Amino acid sequence: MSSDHERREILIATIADLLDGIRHVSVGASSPIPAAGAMLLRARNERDGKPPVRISILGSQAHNFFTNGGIELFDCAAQGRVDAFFLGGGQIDGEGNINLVGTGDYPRTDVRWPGSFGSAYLYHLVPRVILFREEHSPRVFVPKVDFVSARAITPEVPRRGGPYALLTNMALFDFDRDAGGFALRSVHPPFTPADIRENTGFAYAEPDVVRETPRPDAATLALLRGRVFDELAETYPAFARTMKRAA
Amino acid sequence: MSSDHERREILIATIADLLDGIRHVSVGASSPIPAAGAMLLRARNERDGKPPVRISILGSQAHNFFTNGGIELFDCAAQGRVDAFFLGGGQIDGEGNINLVGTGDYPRTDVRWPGSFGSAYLYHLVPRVILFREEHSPRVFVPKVDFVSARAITPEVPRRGGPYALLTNMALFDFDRDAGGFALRSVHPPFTPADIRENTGFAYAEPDVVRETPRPDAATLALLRGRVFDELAETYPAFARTMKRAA
Amino acid sequence: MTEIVALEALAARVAPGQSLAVPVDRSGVAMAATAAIVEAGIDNLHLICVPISGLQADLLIGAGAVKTLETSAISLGEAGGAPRFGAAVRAGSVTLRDATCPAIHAGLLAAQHGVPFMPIAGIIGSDLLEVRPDWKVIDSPVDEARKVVVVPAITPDVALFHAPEADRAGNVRIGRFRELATMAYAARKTLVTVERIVDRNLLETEESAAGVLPSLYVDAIAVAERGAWPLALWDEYPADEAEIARYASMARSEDGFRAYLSTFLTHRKQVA
Amino acid sequence: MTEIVALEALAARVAPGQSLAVPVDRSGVAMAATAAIVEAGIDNLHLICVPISGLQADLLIGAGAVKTLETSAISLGEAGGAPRFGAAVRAGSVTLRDATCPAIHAGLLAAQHGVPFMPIAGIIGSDLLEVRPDWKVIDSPVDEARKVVVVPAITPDVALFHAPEADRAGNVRIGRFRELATMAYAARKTLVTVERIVDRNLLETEESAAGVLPSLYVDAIAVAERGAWPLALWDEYPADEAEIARYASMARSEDGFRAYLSTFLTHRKQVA
Repeated sequence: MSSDHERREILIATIADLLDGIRHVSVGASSPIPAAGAMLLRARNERDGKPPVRISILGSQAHNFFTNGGIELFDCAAQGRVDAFFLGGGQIDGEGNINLVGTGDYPRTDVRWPGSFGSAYLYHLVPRVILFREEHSPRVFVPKVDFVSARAITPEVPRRGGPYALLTNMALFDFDRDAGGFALRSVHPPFTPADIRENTGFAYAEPDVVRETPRPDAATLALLRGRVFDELAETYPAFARTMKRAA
Repeated sequence: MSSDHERREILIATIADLLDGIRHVSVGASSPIPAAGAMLLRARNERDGKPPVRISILGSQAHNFFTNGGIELFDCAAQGRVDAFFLGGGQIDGEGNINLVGTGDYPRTDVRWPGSFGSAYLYHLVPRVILFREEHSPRVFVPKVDFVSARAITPEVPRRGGPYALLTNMALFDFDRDAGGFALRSVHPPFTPADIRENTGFAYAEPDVVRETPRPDAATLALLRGRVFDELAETYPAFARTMKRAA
Repeated sequence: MTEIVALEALAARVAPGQSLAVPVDRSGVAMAATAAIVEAGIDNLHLICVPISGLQADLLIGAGAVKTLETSAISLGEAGGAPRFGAAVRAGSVTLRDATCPAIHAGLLAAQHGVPFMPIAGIIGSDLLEVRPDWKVIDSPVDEARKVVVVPAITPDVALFHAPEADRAGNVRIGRFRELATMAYAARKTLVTVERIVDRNLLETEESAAGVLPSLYVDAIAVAERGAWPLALWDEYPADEAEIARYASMARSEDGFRAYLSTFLTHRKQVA
Repeated sequence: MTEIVALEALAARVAPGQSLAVPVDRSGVAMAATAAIVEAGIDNLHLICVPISGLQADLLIGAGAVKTLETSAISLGEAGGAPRFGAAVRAGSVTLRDATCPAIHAGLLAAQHGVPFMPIAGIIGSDLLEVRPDWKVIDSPVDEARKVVVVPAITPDVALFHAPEADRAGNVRIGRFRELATMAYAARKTLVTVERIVDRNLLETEESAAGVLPSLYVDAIAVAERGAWPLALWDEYPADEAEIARYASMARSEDGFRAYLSTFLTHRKQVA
């Protein structure tokens, strides 16, 4: 990968592909790359005459069509009206569990992260939860998280939600809900499957031939560098400016 | 009682007295006499420098300070923010139970009334529920209601709400929550305790000497016939006009 | 996304046998759409009154469109009892699900929050618990042992109401009548009639947005001028008390009701 | 009725040891009142973040005012982790009640509706259930057997937030930030700071009323211009990102925090 902005463009385009087919995606605060991915899908659908895409961005006044306060996103997800959401994790394990609380023994954790936010809830209710964590290291991708903020698989209760894919700076994984684990789908250039193995602390399925994550095509790049970054600038001015300048 | 409007003035003044000390009274729709009683208390408190009284009238836009839809009155009552409310009843029995559903066997009742409205809930939660039913007859005041829309006494659960008094065209009763029944407090002139006994289908306590319900004094009448009926006209124009004309 | 359709097309989105949630008279009742529903012969409805109803329910009952009636009360208010409701109860032609106002709100809230039930204060001791076996009394699972009533979620197939205005994106102004939002959150489908479609974006300012149901929850909108008539529409027009009284009087008999209904349907068609 | 008081008098209505509910940064945080609370030495607070917090919580924690912290997260957003929160966790000086956002909303809703608990979707499988023994998993009492989490009611002693304006009667404009209303419904006492008091009645029109918390729920109001600073106040001013970054940097050490706090308290006094 020749530069930071190219890497980001691949991530954004990959997110747009992962979201294909959804009607409503909600994006957490401070998430410019997921937001850009969602906006790219919306722009592409509009261009191609496909069904419209709704995007809600938490904490944004411009991209907020909620009128019932902080609970509305959660209610909306429980009603089945949110098709996709993004979650990160200080730790993510091979079973798809995420830890947003800290490492070591609770409550006096060695490292304390902000907290679980809505993860314990939304993971059950949003069909396509995209795990997005740029840092790809054994520190993040661990065999077993120290604290389960949100569990991926709970056979004891019916649920429509859960992890759909894991996207990092190095690779894209699918999550297989039946197998209860990740499968490597593609590796972003210039990384190799060996790089992924080396930097992933949990076991995952790996196909015989691992594809390269496709770079966005020219039409997608034009859309991204034009309309999408302009729209993004409303909510993430600094990020959009940097991306436009680099392009 | 020399006239219909004098009878109503006694009822209104009696309601104002029953409400004395409350901070917030809620009045159901189509209840001009309870509304007038609440407005009289508010005007009197203002005149006397006593604590202010809030009045909410269901279905009124002018006397509505709720902004959270139809549930707010009920939530408000559950929070302990409604001190008084009025309920009627197609039947009311000696234990203070009320029936707003119908007579005979449910569901194919012989006579069907509108339904229980919020009674089953509010009776538990509003400390001073004033039972107000103008018709005083054995048909209304029965030994045992055919359907309990709302029960007055439920030792199996803690509750702050319940009946406080019963006001009719003929008399005023107190409700004794420990004894679980009514006690005659006063009789509106020209009725006698014997009239009450004859027209009440349930047993109640009767003191040796039954007082006459006091007529409103001159100052109260002045307040009522002036400011209160003017305020009332906003919500109940026809009723207020009739009362003003008769005064 | 919200579709803007003709009134008849909106009514056609209600299927026979579905559950239909409608608001209390003062909150914005879609009377024109009700006429269109009757006209289309949609029947076997499970009518859910949020939390009570009047003319609309009585009309649907009289027209034979209602199989099940879930409500805390049916009354014509100042105009007295609801005659077709009374007749249907006597005839046993409608299955009753008697309720109490906050229990209907609680059931809708359960659906809004995506949970199977909602606890509710009060009610204990009421015979409603006898006639509503779907309501349960449980021991509170938290704090000291204490009996609490729980009611199951109410998820209407369709929510239907009338409002002053919607914008082109399908956002609907509901003002303080937040039970309309609750109905829409809870329902599988929401149909709204409005006095007019406006060009401005109702979500534009924080002040205007506060009283808006977002288009996310609105499946279809139809314009129906004076669409709540003869009932009131807040901020727009008062109830036509004379007309409601006329209904109350005529609907006392089956024949009188038929005559009223026929005129009512004709009137609506002339307006449209 | 709502009293209009000075900022210090408002802060004095919070007693040591009480539970204090505060909103998320974007909803209107009463930072000026927070300074007054620290100044007054009010401590041992049970801070309830609705549903998360940032600078306000970190400042109160750093000042030693917080005994128990109930929150779904503490973060300074773009400015990074909350340093005094981190230090307090390491030192074990604050009792943690980790939550997840909708569970805090659900607890407040239980208090709003006057019920001891509220069911909530999801959560099952989360270790939060291990560290929150007050949350229970029950079998749904309605429909088919199914595990459901229930959370107890949250009834804060005090709810505290900052809003653009209130009228003389004590009605407060909250726009779409309805969690502020939920906090007030649930709390025993509600204290609000505002940018200004306006002469008009905020309940006057259906449109303006929709975004208003009625004075019934508001115990006291104090004027505090730029009262959310350095946080944003919707419709009024953006966050002072440079100031928040300065805090994030200084608060990394105990000494740096003390220096920041001292300047912050002095600044607030100069504004007042």
